[in-house]
Amino acid sequence: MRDKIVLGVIGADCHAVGNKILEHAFSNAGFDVVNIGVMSSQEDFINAAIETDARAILVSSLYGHAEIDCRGFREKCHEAGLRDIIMYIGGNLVVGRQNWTDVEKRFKRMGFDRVYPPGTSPEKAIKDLKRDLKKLKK
Amino acid sequence: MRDKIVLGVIGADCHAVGNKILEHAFSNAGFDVVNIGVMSSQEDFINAAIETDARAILVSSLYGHAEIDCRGFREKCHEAGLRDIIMYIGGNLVVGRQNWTDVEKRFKRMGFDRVYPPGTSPEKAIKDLKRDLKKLKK
Amino acid sequence: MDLANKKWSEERFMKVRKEVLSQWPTGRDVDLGEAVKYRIPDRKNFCKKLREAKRKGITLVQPRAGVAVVEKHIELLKYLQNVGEADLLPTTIDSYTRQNRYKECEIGIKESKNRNRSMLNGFPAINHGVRECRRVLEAVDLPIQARHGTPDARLLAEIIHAAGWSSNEGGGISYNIPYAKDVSLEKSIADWQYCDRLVGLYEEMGREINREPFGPLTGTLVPPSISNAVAILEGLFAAEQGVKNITLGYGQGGNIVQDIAALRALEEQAQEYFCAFDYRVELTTVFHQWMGEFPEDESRAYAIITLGAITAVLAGATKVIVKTPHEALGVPTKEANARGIKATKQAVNLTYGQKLVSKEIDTEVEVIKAETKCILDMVFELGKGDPAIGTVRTFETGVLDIPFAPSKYNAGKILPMRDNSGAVRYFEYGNVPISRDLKDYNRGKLELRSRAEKRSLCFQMVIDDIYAVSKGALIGKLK
Amino acid sequence: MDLANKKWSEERFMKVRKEVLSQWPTGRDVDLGEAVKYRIPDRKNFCKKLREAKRKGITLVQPRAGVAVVEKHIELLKYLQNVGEADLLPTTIDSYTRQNRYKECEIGIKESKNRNRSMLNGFPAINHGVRECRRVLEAVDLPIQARHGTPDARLLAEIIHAAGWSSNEGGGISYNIPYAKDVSLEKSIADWQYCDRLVGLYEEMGREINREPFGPLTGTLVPPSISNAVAILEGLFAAEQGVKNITLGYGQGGNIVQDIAALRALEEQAQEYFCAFDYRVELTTVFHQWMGEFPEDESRAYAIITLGAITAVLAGATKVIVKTPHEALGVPTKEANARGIKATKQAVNLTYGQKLVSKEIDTEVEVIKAETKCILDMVFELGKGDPAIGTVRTFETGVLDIPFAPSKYNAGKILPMRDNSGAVRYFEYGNVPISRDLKDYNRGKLELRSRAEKRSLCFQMVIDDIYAVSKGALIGKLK
Ligand code: B12
Ligand code: B12
Repeated sequence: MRDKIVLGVIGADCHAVGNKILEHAFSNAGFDVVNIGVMSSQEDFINAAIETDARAILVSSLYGHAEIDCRGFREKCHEAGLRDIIMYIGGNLVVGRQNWTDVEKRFKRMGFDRVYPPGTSPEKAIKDLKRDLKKLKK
Repeated sequence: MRDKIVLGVIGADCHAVGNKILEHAFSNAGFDVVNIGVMSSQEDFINAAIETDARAILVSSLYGHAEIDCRGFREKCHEAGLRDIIMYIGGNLVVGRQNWTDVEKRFKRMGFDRVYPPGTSPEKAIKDLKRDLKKLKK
Repeated sequence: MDLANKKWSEERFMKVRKEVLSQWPTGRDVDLGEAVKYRIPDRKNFCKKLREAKRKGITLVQPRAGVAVVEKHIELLKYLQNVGEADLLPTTIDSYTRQNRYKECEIGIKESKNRNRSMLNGFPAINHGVRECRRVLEAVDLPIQARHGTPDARLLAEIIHAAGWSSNEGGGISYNIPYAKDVSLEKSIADWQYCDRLVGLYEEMGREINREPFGPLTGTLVPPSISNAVAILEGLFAAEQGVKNITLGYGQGGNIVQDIAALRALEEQAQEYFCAFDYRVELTTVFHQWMGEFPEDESRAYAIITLGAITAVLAGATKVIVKTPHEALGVPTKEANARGIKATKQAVNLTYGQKLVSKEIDTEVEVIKAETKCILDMVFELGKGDPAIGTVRTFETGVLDIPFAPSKYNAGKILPMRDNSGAVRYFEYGNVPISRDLKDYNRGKLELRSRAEKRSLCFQMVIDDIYAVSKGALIGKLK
Repeated sequence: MDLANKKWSEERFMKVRKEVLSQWPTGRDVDLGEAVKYRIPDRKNFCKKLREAKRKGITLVQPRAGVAVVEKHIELLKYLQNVGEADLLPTTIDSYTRQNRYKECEIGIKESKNRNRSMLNGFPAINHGVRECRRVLEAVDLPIQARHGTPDARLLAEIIHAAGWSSNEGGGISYNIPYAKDVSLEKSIADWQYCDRLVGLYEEMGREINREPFGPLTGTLVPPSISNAVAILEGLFAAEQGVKNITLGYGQGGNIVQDIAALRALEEQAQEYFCAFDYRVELTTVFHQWMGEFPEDESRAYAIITLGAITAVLAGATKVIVKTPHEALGVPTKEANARGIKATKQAVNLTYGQKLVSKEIDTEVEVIKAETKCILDMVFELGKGDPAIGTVRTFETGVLDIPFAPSKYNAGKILPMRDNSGAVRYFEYGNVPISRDLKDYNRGKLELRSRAEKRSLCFQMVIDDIYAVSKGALIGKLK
């Protein structure tokens, strides 16, 4: 059975190109991708994950507002009963160019399992996700 | 009477364009320019200055070897009897991009009265020279 | 449908206006009478600057820039003006404002002040209000334009124009389909009619304001005839509402011949349509440096920026919008922004006065115009002569279709692809009504690439093309 | 005059060779027999790389670089290869070596080691000798070319070729008139015949070596027909001595149309002369990014670098020589050098496959060829059919005249000037025998500028043009 994942771009963010490519790449790699598209709220992600019983949520944020948009996201997942769902985030997460280790730390502290810098290739995340899912299943 | 100055490019340096423009500019500004051209040795400068009874020596060095080429120049002038001749140098004095205050210090220590960074306009040096000559005459 | 490409009556405008100005408290401070009297010096007048540039054959240079806090924004604009030597100033509006989410802007402003760095990706003009926007204009010496991506920009337009900003970017199609997910075109076109009518009113009262539809759309492999068709439609919408000074734009594709041709085709063909409808408008053009993905390496970014600047001049653009060496990574610092402007200015001045005349360019002009006409003919047909109604219907049917756009009102069936010289061609047409012979032309060009790369045309090539520039080439070739 | 464009006899060569190899102790280590046997892998063979690039229509990217100490030089070249992604490597030789002042090189090397920074503006290959030069080649993965400016480069050629460096830049005119003050052309042409004959010998013994006359001359407003005439002459000199693989070059002027035309004219016309003399040579071309004064601002430098890269590709050059963002200030750091390469590579890859065909270019090609022919006809006339003798006589009479050159063997009477589109034209001809109709063409172009600027043509405009690029424009216009 193919693992389900929810994919989307959070907040008021309209960047659609990466999202379309990620859908294509993860589908090709054997995942069952539920793509909620751009401009999705935390609730949109959570509802889709619950409805489809997804194993992971992949959040994109390109436009720089991820810090505001993701606040309390992990907590809301918990509340909704998504206890050990894997959460990744990638894109251009903050406004401007900032020290990457700081940014990563900030988002890990928010509850993301993996945080990807600008320009990450889908292949990298696919590999990571397969590994993380395997671990989880053990 | 027009003040005589000796102009030239020191060492094995062949950069001729700036030299031609400096000649034009200083002549236009009322100086009597003795241009010994590119690839001139310390001796060439000194002989020209003695022969023409010049008030100032204007050295160009573009190619980066000025530190080696100008070693002992002021001392040689002294020995030749050119005791209070004004000495300026300008161009791309050292190899590469270096801290300008260091470079200036180094060349002042070598006995140059004024040291000019890359891209100095002839007008600036003309003003300086007129002022320095006036001081000297007093 | 209520929509029509018809100048709004004063009554309708004023009725809607009341509602608009009450959308956020700062709307109360907008006073049209006072605003018209507010004197704007010539040097801060967008229309005057553009007019002079066009007369002299100069290409003006304009950056993008905006931060959350007014003081910082003023500092930024002054830097771009004084150090960057920009010819025109922008104010990029943040993404919450674009979605009319002013409460989130409040949070963004507050946190930006607390953390002393901008938490917003632009300047929240509505939250700051007329007075503060005016303070920005008074602090600088150049005209200011609002640049954003707002489907409903009515309040924004009210505030910035009242503040004396003499240009507004956007349009009912170009600021919806690439920028929104579920705003209907009926709504966005009507809302932009409002923005245009507002400008028309100002014009009637003696204040010149420039309007600029957003040319590049998704910035990603858009075939020139698609963006030109949209630009011409938005030009018509604006003109109908009384806009007199219009700048139409195009985003660099990368093939020099096609880019020059696209901008020339746009200017000529738009003028033809304006004439046909008897609109008297002053038309200028804007060329956007590469709007797709950038490489992270700054030296490489400079090369793209410069190619864009050079092409802009060769295409005869009235202005060029500048990218920065930080593009791939995030909103640029003011220093990086100034560096982009400087490289652009140097390139513009190096190529000033240079012209390229070539049969290849002429051919591309003809092709682009013919393709554009295929699309526009269908717009008028489906709209029964009304381009606004036609626009809605063509998007519904996928006759107009913008590649990679997020809107659910966009069919998303067409696929573009680069040919072997990097020109953007149609690979899949969806329902875009390109004629047989033009399809053959497109196909022929793509076949050359297929043969050169020894692979048959496929979706992977489209993906390769999307990544290509950021990976260091124009065309996503197999190595 | 002893000089003639005639292949040297083995006897003459060997006699001179003995003397050459004794000019400096490292000369003793040169062993032709051993050198020919020394195996150079294909990837380090200049000729092979150029051949492949020409076949594929690719423009290769080559930097300039050289420092005093071997270890540092290796580090530098590896950096340009690995980080910069250069396609071909250089070794720029220092100015003392260029003047055969090897003792001063010794001082420079010693002090460079002591101070841990290069006191020399290049790599003193002769002082380092064959073994060390070979160590450099073995440390890298690309071909190495010596780039210098040496009127008498005989010992240098012996050492670098023995070390396996498969290309040498220079020529009897181009490495004398712009680079020296009082070296006669008789001597420098003869000395370069030696260098060429050495390459011819290697070719005969089965080792391919590329030769590249230095196209840009003084790098300052050189009319294309002057540099093309010199390039063709040096090509003929080289071919006569048995050189088989020749790269002719041209330095960017800044006007895109003229630059494309100049390189095309050069390649076509050189080929015509080679055919006329029945020389079988493999001809490639090199385009030099702007060789005149640069602005200090790095962003502006990037714009110039990129314009050069783009023009090189549009002109179809086999390789492009790269400037760096540090150009105005001093010999670049390895990082700045790599940045110049990267910008160039991005630009080259963006324009790869793009072509410009235009009547304007064709016209300029015709003009440049016709002007070049005026000059070369006179060279052959004065040389009674011998281009070497003709060269000496034409320089004596100012028929060949290189603007701003330092040599006393150069008349220095001509003055170039930019026309209103930035193309470099003749303003004063001196004795350069351009025909009446071509003079009218030049004059007509300059008159347009005169009218546009409302000033009559004058020397101040030449000065303004010299400064223009570094001040941010192509043409030294009045503001
Ligand atoms: C094209 C583009 C646009 C187009 C988008 C069209 C569309 N609807 O898609 C337009 C012109 C409309 C646009 C608008 C804006 N943009 Co924009 N845009 C870009 C640009 C140039 C390329 C984005 C792109 O398509 N890349 C190609 C795809 C394939 O790559 P990607 O999106 O990065 O996604 C890949 C990876 O990042 C990764 N990835 C992404 N998400 C995730 C998630 C996970 C879990 C993983 C593992 C991987 C991953 O995989 C993807 C596939 O390879 C970037 C700069 C750049 N990157 O060069 C700016 C950029 C993203 N935009 C930016 C901004 C600010 C905006 C605007 C706010 C306004 C503006 N300044 O112009 C508006 C946004 C309005 C809004 N409401 O969202 C900024 C963001 C700044 C920041 N974070 O500091 C950028 C970085 C430009 C900049 N330097 O200022 N933009
Ligand atoms: C054109 C040029 C050449 C031409 C010169 C033709 C000729 N014969 O004149 C050619 C191609 C032949 C050449 C050769 C070389 N060059 Co060169 N060249 C340049 C370049 C691009 C412009 C120089 C120029 O003509 N400027 C225009 C004139 C008007 O300006 P200027 O010379 O700077 O002079 C003005 C001011 O500096 C000032 N000034 C100058 N002297 C003085 C003195 C006083 C007292 C005052 C007040 C003012 C003043 O007033 C002048 C008039 O405005 C510069 C880089 C740059 N500046 O952009 C490199 C540059 C000078 N060259 C350089 C080098 C290293 C060389 C070479 C050794 C080899 C090489 N790497 O290619 C050889 C030199 C061989 C030799 N034996 O000398 C380096 C020097 C590096 C350093 N100092 O660290 C530079 C800086 C390039 C670089 N960044 O590597 N070069």
